[in-house]
Order: sequence, then structure tokens, then C-alpha cells
Amino acid sequence: MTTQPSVKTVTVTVDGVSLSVPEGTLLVEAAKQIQEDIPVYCYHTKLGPAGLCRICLVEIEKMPKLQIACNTVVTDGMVVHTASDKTMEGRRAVLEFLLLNHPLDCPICDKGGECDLQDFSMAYGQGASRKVEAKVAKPKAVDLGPTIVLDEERCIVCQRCVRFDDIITQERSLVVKDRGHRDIIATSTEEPYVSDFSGNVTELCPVGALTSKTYRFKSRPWDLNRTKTTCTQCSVGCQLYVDERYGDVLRTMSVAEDETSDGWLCDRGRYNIGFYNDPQRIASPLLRRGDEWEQIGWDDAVALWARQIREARDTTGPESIGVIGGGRLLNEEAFLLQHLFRSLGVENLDWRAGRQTVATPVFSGTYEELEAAQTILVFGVPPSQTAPVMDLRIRKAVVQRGARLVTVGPHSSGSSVTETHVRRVADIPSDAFDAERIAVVFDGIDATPMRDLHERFAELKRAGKSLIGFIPGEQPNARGAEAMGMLPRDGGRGTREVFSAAKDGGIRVLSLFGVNPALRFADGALATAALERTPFIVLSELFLTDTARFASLVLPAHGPFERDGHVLDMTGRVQRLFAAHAAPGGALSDGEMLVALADALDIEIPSPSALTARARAPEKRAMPRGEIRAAAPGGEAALRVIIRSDIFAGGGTVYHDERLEELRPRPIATLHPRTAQALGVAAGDLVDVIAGDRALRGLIVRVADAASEGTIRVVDGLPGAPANVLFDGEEVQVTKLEPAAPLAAAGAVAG
Amino acid sequence: MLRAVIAGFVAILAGFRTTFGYLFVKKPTIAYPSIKKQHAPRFHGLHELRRYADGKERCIGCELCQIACPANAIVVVGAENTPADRRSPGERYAARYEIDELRCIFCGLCEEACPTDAIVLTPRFEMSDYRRGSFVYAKDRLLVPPQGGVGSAPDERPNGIPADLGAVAQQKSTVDIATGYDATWYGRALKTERRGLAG
Amino acid sequence: MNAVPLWLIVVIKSAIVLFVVITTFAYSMLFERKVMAWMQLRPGPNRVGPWGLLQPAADAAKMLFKEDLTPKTADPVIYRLAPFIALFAAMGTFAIIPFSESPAGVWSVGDVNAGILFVFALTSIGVYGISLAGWASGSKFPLLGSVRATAQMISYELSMTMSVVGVLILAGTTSLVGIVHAQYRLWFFIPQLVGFGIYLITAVAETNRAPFDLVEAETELVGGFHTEYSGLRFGLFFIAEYMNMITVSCIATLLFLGGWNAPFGLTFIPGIVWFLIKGGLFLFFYIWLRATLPRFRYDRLMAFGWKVLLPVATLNLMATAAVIAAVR
Amino acid sequence: MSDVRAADYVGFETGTDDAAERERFAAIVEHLRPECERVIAQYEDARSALLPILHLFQNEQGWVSPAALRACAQLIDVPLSVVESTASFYTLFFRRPVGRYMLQPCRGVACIIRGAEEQMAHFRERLGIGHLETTDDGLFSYEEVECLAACDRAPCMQVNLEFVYDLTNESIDAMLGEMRAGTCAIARRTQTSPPRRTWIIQQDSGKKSAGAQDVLSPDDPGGIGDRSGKDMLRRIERDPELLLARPTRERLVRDGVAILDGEAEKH
Repeated sequence: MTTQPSVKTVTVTVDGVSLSVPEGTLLVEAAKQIQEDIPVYCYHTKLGPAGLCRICLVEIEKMPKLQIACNTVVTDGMVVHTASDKTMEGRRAVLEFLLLNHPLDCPICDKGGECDLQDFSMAYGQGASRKVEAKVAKPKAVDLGPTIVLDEERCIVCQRCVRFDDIITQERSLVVKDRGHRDIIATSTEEPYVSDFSGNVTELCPVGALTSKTYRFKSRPWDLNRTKTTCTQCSVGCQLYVDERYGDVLRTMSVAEDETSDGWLCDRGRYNIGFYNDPQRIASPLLRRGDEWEQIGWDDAVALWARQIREARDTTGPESIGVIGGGRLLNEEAFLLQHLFRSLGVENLDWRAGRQTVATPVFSGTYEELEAAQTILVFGVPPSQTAPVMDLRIRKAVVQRGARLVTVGPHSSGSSVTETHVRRVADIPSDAFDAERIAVVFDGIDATPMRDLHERFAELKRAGKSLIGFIPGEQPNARGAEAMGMLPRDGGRGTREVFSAAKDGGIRVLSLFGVNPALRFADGALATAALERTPFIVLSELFLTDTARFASLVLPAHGPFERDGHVLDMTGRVQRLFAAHAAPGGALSDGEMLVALADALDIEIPSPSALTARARAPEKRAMPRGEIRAAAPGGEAALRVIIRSDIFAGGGTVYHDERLEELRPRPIATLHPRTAQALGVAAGDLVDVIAGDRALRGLIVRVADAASEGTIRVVDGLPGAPANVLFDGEEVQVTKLEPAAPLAAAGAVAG
Repeated sequence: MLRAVIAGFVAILAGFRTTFGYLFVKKPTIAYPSIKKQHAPRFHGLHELRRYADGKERCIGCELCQIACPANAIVVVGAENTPADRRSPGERYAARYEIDELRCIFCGLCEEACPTDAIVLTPRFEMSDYRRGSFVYAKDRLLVPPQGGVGSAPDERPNGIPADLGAVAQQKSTVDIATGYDATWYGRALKTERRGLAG
Repeated sequence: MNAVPLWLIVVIKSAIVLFVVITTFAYSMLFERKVMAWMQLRPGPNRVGPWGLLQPAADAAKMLFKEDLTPKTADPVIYRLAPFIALFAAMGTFAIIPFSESPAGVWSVGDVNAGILFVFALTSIGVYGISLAGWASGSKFPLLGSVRATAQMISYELSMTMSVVGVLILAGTTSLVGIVHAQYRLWFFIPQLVGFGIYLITAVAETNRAPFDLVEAETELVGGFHTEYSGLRFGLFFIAEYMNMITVSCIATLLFLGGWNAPFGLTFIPGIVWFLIKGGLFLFFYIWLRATLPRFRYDRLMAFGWKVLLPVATLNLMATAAVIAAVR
Repeated sequence: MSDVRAADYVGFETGTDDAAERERFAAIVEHLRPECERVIAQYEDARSALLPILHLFQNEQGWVSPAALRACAQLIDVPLSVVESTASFYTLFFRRPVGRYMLQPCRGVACIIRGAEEQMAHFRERLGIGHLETTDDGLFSYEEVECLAACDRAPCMQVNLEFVYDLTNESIDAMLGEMRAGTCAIARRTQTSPPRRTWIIQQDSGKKSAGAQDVLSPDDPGGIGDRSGKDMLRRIERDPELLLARPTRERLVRDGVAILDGEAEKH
């Protein structure tokens, strides 16, 4: 951050207390310094003033009328009374007005108990209504979209949701329609409210008008057990509250903080909580017997695992043992993992199990610095689907701070802010590098542009410019795994080499921790072939994923909110996790499994306190740079495949969360209208996407203007349609399947 | 010394007089199973969940009784009504409603807290059983039979949604609770029976 | 008369006495429960039979059908024997107790001229039952109970004997019949008022009844010597305790209240009735005592026995002897 | 914004996939495009041109069709929902077709004092329709509006936004006669689609919870059929007991005992 110009302070007297605040401070913010609670509905620190609800009325001396604190800028010598009789009378009147048509169904309202309208009515309201007429009746449960339900009667039209949608996400789909007592929150007539941040509006809503479908009528706030922990659905590391009741995680709530989440949560982090008690979750170690799984005890499972490892080491040497995992483990577990296997002489350790190849940027920065950047360069897959809350920072930087957004590569940003989109590094406008503060967001997959720009970056550094990098990877703790040493060293082999070796039968035992290479590894064909040829695969997972098809032994692990430990977020900050949910009885955390394995193999492991200390102090070491790939061959006119990320794609927790049924992406191939026409397919057709002998079968065609011409976009990480059989950017052919007639008619285009 | 001995002796004699006197006092004991006492009209006994006269459950699953309960004896889990399966007026009903009668201290605060007069304490008090588990009363035992409903949901909209639960709370009255049961002597045995169910 | 052999007469007499005593025991127990209940404002047993009159039968049936347990650590032979010792000692006294007199002879199984000594000998044996039971149970509460029983027995037996010796001096005989006859004019509780008081107290202590029931103090020793006993064996202790109560009541009647002698010349009422009335009063007094007074603390019990009762009994004996010597 | 093509409006018109309808709308857009662009150019921010453009479409079509909303959204490059929100705010944008004459008598205080209620009753009788309704022949739409700010010549009304003063039953009959005969001085509105019974779009999406079915309209303060709220007022005037039917907290405190007694009697 550059030094701020010195800000003039002004002195204001609030309720007899003299305060010095920077010039331009809003009265409502100034009053927070003395814990003076000025009630607000429409005002929100992150959304700014709107002046709609009028509840924040205060008395300011020398002003004839009551003023709203949320939109009044303090001036020198201002004398404010926030609790005078006149103020109270004003608030009482405002509340009476707000409550005119507000239904008194607090007993069944999801907000009841944590509702601002309730609280302020108790504090400032007049108690009984003077209205004799019936209240206006409106629809009670209007389905706004796949996640949100609106109760029109309860809405007090504070427009927090509308402004969130406008200011924060820039999506502008929510508006206020009509006027007077008829006005309601709505989207355009036929569009549902679809947003990756939709859950935030339920939290912003000061009344119970907007409610989450997943939490509707599940509980009352006072019944919930609340734990503050870190979200590990992606690498942003948002802090959040987990609310649990009777062993069910019922909802998550954002934490008001500026460091990581900025007070928001994405829908993946917020809503992917329904899998913990899924009946398909593994509850005891499973051993493969032909095509059947047999439940076995932990002692047998660990003994078998240890025996296989020992035999492999003694007969074919430690290089015939492979370990992949760490990106979903805690720092403690990742360290233990590499320590344990290194003690055995195994060097084939790697966390990379997907497309991402690097997790630690050369120059780290904080999210606040990202927000303050003047130019933001995004390379490869945009963060809107891999690290959504980070994307909000980018949107904020672009819209509120006037930063310039340049996206490089086949994908455009995917968010609704203004951007400069170029296909190649060479096309980046040269003035993009003129800014003082530059942020680089790199998907961590294909390092080619980084290599190309290496000299340029070094130059910028030398010029003393602020240059910060972010790698929003697909695995939440990839950076932690790197810092804990889960990388091949001393001649060890990385995932790709391990798979290559395994394909030739060179790997005897493969231990996988929370990874799903069959679905996620960049070279799906290689991964599948390798897994098929490996005689003994141990997989630590919550569910029987695509990779479990190849496993010999599946060990039930702990889920995200069942962990207690530390992770690193993508900026390198150590984040603390607290267990908020009790894991099923048969499951062990990865750490416990490793301790048991170490015991069975007679390996000494660090004490718990040493481990924690190690997890809190990430090692700073040079990391191998990402893979550099040759550009895929193919003429200009060829059809290329673009593999798209989606926050609700995946074969694990999302796939087994029945509440997310509506949000999960369908196997869809998106084409530009002209491309579709050239290929002779139309929306709703079923197609196969073929590259050589590999094929992605049975995709439903969608035609959209937003797609680029000459490309076909497919979604990564869908069980049943694993896009990783194709290489990103590869040249493909599309063949149309003759669909059974009813399919198209039934509107299979949905989603 | 002698005085103390005499005083002690007299005290003992006084004790003898007292105990002897009680021999002839009328005993207050009631031979309980064969003879039952009339209780006060608002005696706090076993709970019941009431319905409206149209058979809809009064309970809207708001969990206020649960939070009011000083003994943590109540568990309520709400769920949403659907048009096909309409349990209560309004949107929400209690999917689970359980009272642990062993924990319950019969203070009646649940009754006080209930905005719809759904949970009431009846004069029934005989609920002995051999298993602890059977003292957890769920909806199957708490809910009165459909024909046992009282009153109608006040201020209903065309399709049965209460316009204003606040109004319901204001109209709350314990009158029909006091008279909802016949708690009278029949010969020597007292019967506590839900009105309107017998015959 | 000569046609009937002596042994047959004794057997018949024994059977009659046994039957009467057992019945008395059973109903004295019911009587105690009822009186206790009334004094405590309760109705008492009233579910079995009219006014609960069949309660003893129900209790007996219950006792009979309860499981008879022997603890692992117990000495099995003595453990099983002890209740019989207690019962034998309690029952034995009835062999010589005269209940009344008719021209045909004394109503007793056998008249022994050293009757009072026989009685004391047997009651002293009774404590063996308790001590052995507690010791043989192999558990700490019974052992404590039995130790207490022994100590209590020694402390109070002495005073009791002393108080009785006064009567013997007055009567000049140890035959129970003789003692009764000696009270034809004056019941001995008048000249022997102090002795009578001491006897009352020590008799309660002898029979381990409240307020001297430290041997089985439930609140401290969980039942004391019979903690481990159940079923019939427990029942035997129970019988023994009530037998002892009846015994000391009878002895008190015989020694101090003139036995079957009618008071105020009311001789048209048979002697046996007087005997029963007097004994019944004693029993009632026992129950009344239990309903009124709380249990003694153990050290006070011992202090009272040695420091108060024994000196007073000794003085009483000396005074009696002096007076008799002076009169003669 | 310049490449708004007629083809983009395919299927936007609600209720019709008629090719002729689409063609007609495309022609309207093409006809209005120069004027729209001129209006947009007047403003610093294209967004500010929203209201004038909506008016252009309404004048052209007689109402603001969903297709017109979509066209406006594209012309000034804002989301459709924002245009819908704005159009729905102003009651003078008709989001369903209306009659050729929009009759809007004033029900402000001054007009009522001067007997406007009589004229309104006369209108209802002559037209055979009520508040917010259109006649079956599509000639008249009738709406009783709040003060038109012409109190000096009350009772007054507005016909197609032109004022008519000093209403009497006779002048109304004369005016309606002229309108039917086509000789009225006030121009008729364009009418591209036949109007329905009312032009008010009720925000009733049909997606509701179990409890909220058949809620007639947010305009029903009393629940059913009382759009203006006047019926409720009358009910209160007629039956002051209604005021007392709902106990307020003050009242409960004051006569709590009496209320409880009353309750007890009911049972």
C-alpha cells in the first residue's frame, strides 16, 4: 500500500463524548467508536449508505429536523444526540411505518431471534399497532432462484440485497419493482435469481424476507451451536461460522472481517454442507473383494496397508511406492505424510492431482493489496469459478477503485465487470504494465505465460513497482502442502512421472489422500491407465469417488468441518480450523490414519506440539515452477475444447449433497451460434467430443452468444462426464448423436 | 446437673406425650390408587398438543417452548407445510415434537410461551412406565386425535394461513384449557378425560 | 394324670407355647408397624386383609420365597448357623416362663427353680448369634454391627442383672413362680422403682431396639449384623428380635409387675389376661419409645451404660440389701 | 448499443410466437431507432434516457410491451430487470394494452368536496366498468387517480393526459358520446393490441408456499376486492366496533378483565 495522504480529522460530539474522526466519515461509523448503536436497516458498512429506511435518525444540534446518521458526513463541531427523546420519537414513528404491513409471523420466521426488525422494535418500537385495517397480503414463498426464497410480506424494501447484487457482485439481477405498498424485490420477469453469491443476501436481509432454501424452517438461531472455522472448499480461506444442531450442519454464516472474505461467502462454501450425514458416506474401511466392498476394521486395514508398503519397499524398493495428496489435508497432516514416507525412503511424494501444477507464487500479496492494485492481470482459468470470493475483490478493485482488468488466455473473466480480454501474452496492451501496483492472478496450470513474462516481471520489480501474485488453485491447501514438503525432492517423481511409471507397472503401492485423479488429473487417460495397473491403491476419502473404482482399500476420512488444525490460504496466511461437526464413528482423520500407519511401520513421528508448531510456521523454500506445455497443434479453423471450471462441479462433497441438486452443472457443451451452425448441431442435441482415440460422450449442446467462436466449452470434474479425457485447448471433433426423440422434447437443455 | 437431668427427663416425657397424641389424630393419607383427589382446575400434568376444530395442528414448530423450557425437556424440529400435506395453518409445522417427561418439571412455561396455545398441560398425571425411554413423549402420544380439536385458527386468509400470528398471540386465552378436561369424581375414582372424545 | 407320660406333656406344652409365641410375634410386628404409623400420621399396613391383618402372612410368604444368599467371603457354616443360635436363645426362654397359674399348676412348660438365671444365661447366648452372624458375613458393616452388639451386651447386661438382683433379694428366690408369688401383696416395681427403671432401659438395649439399635443402625451400618442376610435367614433374626422383646416384656411382668396377680383385687379376671395386658403394655411401651426417641450416639450409649446405669444399679442393689438387712 | 437487431426480439413478445407480430415490432424498433439515438445522445449517461425512450415506445404501441422493455434495455445497455423495475414504478407506463381513451377522474379532496363521487358513480354506470378496468370494446379505460392539482376547477379529470375541468354528469355524457362517435377533440391513443380487462400486472408469480394460495392481490388491504381501501374505511365508519375487535396493548391493560370475561362467556 502506498502511503495515504494525511487525512484531516474533525471533532464531533456524540452523546457528550468528543470524537476525532477522519474527515468524510459517516456519522454512523463515527458513533461505532463509542459503541453507540445507531440502528440501521439499509446501511451496511460494505454497501454504503442508501438513506432508504430512515431508522438511523439522530438529532443534530442546529438542524431543525432529525437527520439520518447513515448518510450524514460528520463536520467539525457537530453535536449529535443519538438517544434524545426527539430521536426516539422519530425512530418510533419510522418503526411504526415499517411495521404497518409487516406480518407478525415471528414465531415461524427463520430470522426470528436474530432479526433487526424484532430487536429494534423491542428497543425503539411502540409495542402495539394502531392500525385497524387488515395488513396487505402478498405471496409468502416466492421462489427467487435455486437457492433463495422471498417472503414478500416481510420485506421492508431496504434494498440491501439489491445493492449487494449491484455494488458487490455487479450482477444486477435483483431490482425493486412497483411502488408504494406494492413494491417488492424481484428479478426480471422470467429470469431466476442465479448468482454464485446468492446466499449473502439472506444474511444481509435485516428481516426474514430472503431465506435460504437449504435452511428454511430447519431451526431457530438460538438452538444452533456455532463454531468459527475456516472454509476449505477453495484456497481463499474465508472465515466462517458453522451452525450445527443435533449433529447436522444446518447453515454457515460469514464472519465480518476484512482480511480474507471481506464479509462475504460464495454459495459453494455456504451451501455445500449437506454431505456430512449422507447415507453414502463411508463409515468404515472398505476392502475390495472382486467387485464387492467388504467392511473391515481399522486394525486390519492399517496392518494390510503397512504390510503392502513394507513388502513393496523390501522387494521392489521405495521407488515403487507413490503418495499423492496434501492439497486437501491440513498442514499438520501434510507434514506428517511426507515425514512418514520420507522416513521409509519414499520420495515419490506429490500433492498435484489435478490440473494445477504450482501453488506458491514467487511474490505473495494480501487480498487487501489485490484490492488496491491498479492493474490486475488474470492468466488462464478465471478465479470466478475457482476462488469466487477472491473474484469479488477483483470486481471491487475494478468497479470501486478503477483498476484495470486484463484477462489472458482462452477464458474471459466470467464476472460482469469491464475487462480487456486477450488470447495471447503478446497481445497484452503494453500500458497495462505502466501502473504502480500490479497484481497477477495465475491459475497455476500452464506456466507458459509466466515464463514469457519472466523478464518483464523482473524488470518491474527492479523498477520498484509493487508486484504481487496469486494462485487460486483448485485444492484448498495446495500452498500448505508445498510448504510442508509434499513435493518430490532428491530425484523423487511427481504425479505425472508416478503415473507414467505406474502405467508400465513400476508402482506397487499408491496412497491417495483426498484426491480424485481419475476425474481431475489433467491427463485423464494417463491417470486411468496408471490406476488400473497399480496393484494396491489406498484411498482416503469421504465417498466412493471415480478414483475409488481403482482402489483396493478405501479409508473413511474426516470432512472439512470435522477437522481441527491449520491450513495455508493462497496468500500464505496460516488459517485455523476448528472442528464444528462430529465425524461419523468409523472415520478417522488423515492424521490419525497416518499415526496408526507410523505405529504399524515403527516410524517415529514428531510430537503433537512439535507438529502444530511446524504447521504454524510454513517453510519458505523455492518451489518448482509450473509445467510448461507446448501449444496444442491445430489450424486456426480447427475446433478447440475449453475446459471450464464450475464451483459446483466435483465428484465428492458436492456430488453427495442432495440439497445442491439444482446447482450442480449438467454435462453441457457450449457453442457459439455460428460454430453450432457450422457443425450442424442445435441446442438440445447430444454430442460426443472426440480427440483421437479419446472421447467425452453424451454432452448436451447449449448455444450461447457469450461463447467464443471456434471453441467448444465443457465443464470439468463431472462424474459421468470426465472432461479430463481431453486436454485443455486441444483440437477436437464433434459428432452428433441421434437422440431418442423425447429427450430434446423434454427440454434436457436445463441447467 | 440434677436440674439438667430433670429437664432432659421432662423433655423426653414431652416427646412421649406428643407421639402418643398423634395416635388419635385423623390421618390425612389418601389411599391413592383406589381414591383419587380432585386437583385444582389448572393442575399441571402431562402435556398435550392441541388441534383446531378443523383437525389442523395448532403447533407451528416455532420452538419457543423449547427455549422457554428451564429443564431442557423439549425438542422441536420444524418443517415446511406443502399443499399436499398440510399439517398446520401457515408455512411451518413441527416435524418432531418431543417432551422428556422425566426431565419436565411441569412448570408450564411452555404453555406460557406458546403463541398458538398448542401445547397445554392437562390434569393427567399418571404416566408410570417400566422404561425410561417411554417417558419421551413424541407427537404420536402428545397430539390429540383429529376429532379433539378446539377453536378455529383466528383471522384466516382464504386458504388457511393466519394473517397475523401476533393477533393469535393476543387472543390467547386459557379459558378452554381450564374447561377442556373433565376432571371429576366418579364414585371414588377420578377420571381425567379429554372433553369431546368420550362417545 | 399319671397315665400321661411326662415327655408327652412337655411336648404338648411346648407346642402350645410355640404356637402362641409365634402368633404373638407375628402380630406384635404388625402391631408395631401400625402403632408406629399412627404416631407418624400414617395409616400403616392396610392392603392385605381387613385393616392389614393378614400382613404377617404376606411377610412370611415373602420371606420364604426370597433367595437365600451367602456372600463369597462369608464363613458358610457359621454364617448359616448364626440365625439359628439367635432364634434358639430367643425361643429357649419360653420354656420356663410361667404365664399364669391355676389350681392344677403353673402354666409353663417347665418350672425351674433357678429360672431367672436360666433366662439370663439364654439371653447371653443370644448375643452370640448376632456376633457370629456379623463376623461370619465377611463384610465390614456386619462386623462393626457385631462388635457393637458385644460391647453393648457387656455394658448393659451387667446393669440389668444388678437391677434384677434387687428383686431376688426381696423375693428370696430365683424361681420365677416364687417371685410372682412374692408379689402377691406388693408388686416389686414399687419398692424397686429404680431397679425397674434400670431394667426398662437395659432391656431395650438388650434387645437392640431403638433408641439403642446401634447394632443394626441402618443409617450408619446399612443394617448392621444382618446386612448380608436375606430371605428366611433374615426372617429368623427378625423373629429372634421380636421373641427377645416378648421375653423381656414377660420377664418385666414377672419380676416387677406381679406376673398374673390381679391388681385391686380384680381376681375374677383370669390371671392369664392380666399377664397378657401387662406384657402388652410393655410391648406398647417399646414401640412408643421407638416412635419417640432418636438413636443414641455410640459413645454416649457406652458412657450412659457404664457411667450412669451401672453406678445407679449398684447403689440400688446396696440400698436394697441394706434395707432388707435392717428390716430382718 | 447500435447493433440492436430486429432478430434479437424473437420470441420476447409474451404470448405470441407469431411471425407477423415479430415483424411488426421489428418495424417499430426500426422506426424509433433514430429518435431513440437522438434522445440517448442528449444525456451524459445513456441510462438517463430510459424514461424518454419508454415514452417513445408507449406512444408508438399504446403500451409498453415486454419486447419494448427488452429493446430499451439493449438500447441503453442496462439489465432488463432494471428497465422493468423503472417501468413498473410509474403508473403512467401501461404494461398491458389499454383502451383508446384513458379516463382518469380525480378523487382528491377538493374534487370530492365538489361532488366528484357522483361523477365517478356516473362514469361507472355509463361505462359499465370499475376502477382499473377497460371496456370490452377496448375503447375506454377507467382509473380513479389521486389529486391532479387542478383543484381550482374541480371536479376535474385527465383524458389521455389532457385535462378536462368542471365535470358534470351532462358534460360527461356529451364527452363520452363524442368519443364513441370519433368526434372528440382529444386524440385517441394508438392501440396495437386488444386490451384485457385490466392493465395492472399483479406481482403474483404463482410460486408460493402452502399457505399463500389464492392471495388475490397486494392491492387488497382488506383481502378481497377492495383495491382502493375505501371499503375498509366505510366498514370502519359504519361499524366502530371493528376498531375494538382487535385488542391493542393499551386496551388490554385498560379493560383486560372485561375482555377476558367476554372470552369466557363465548366459551
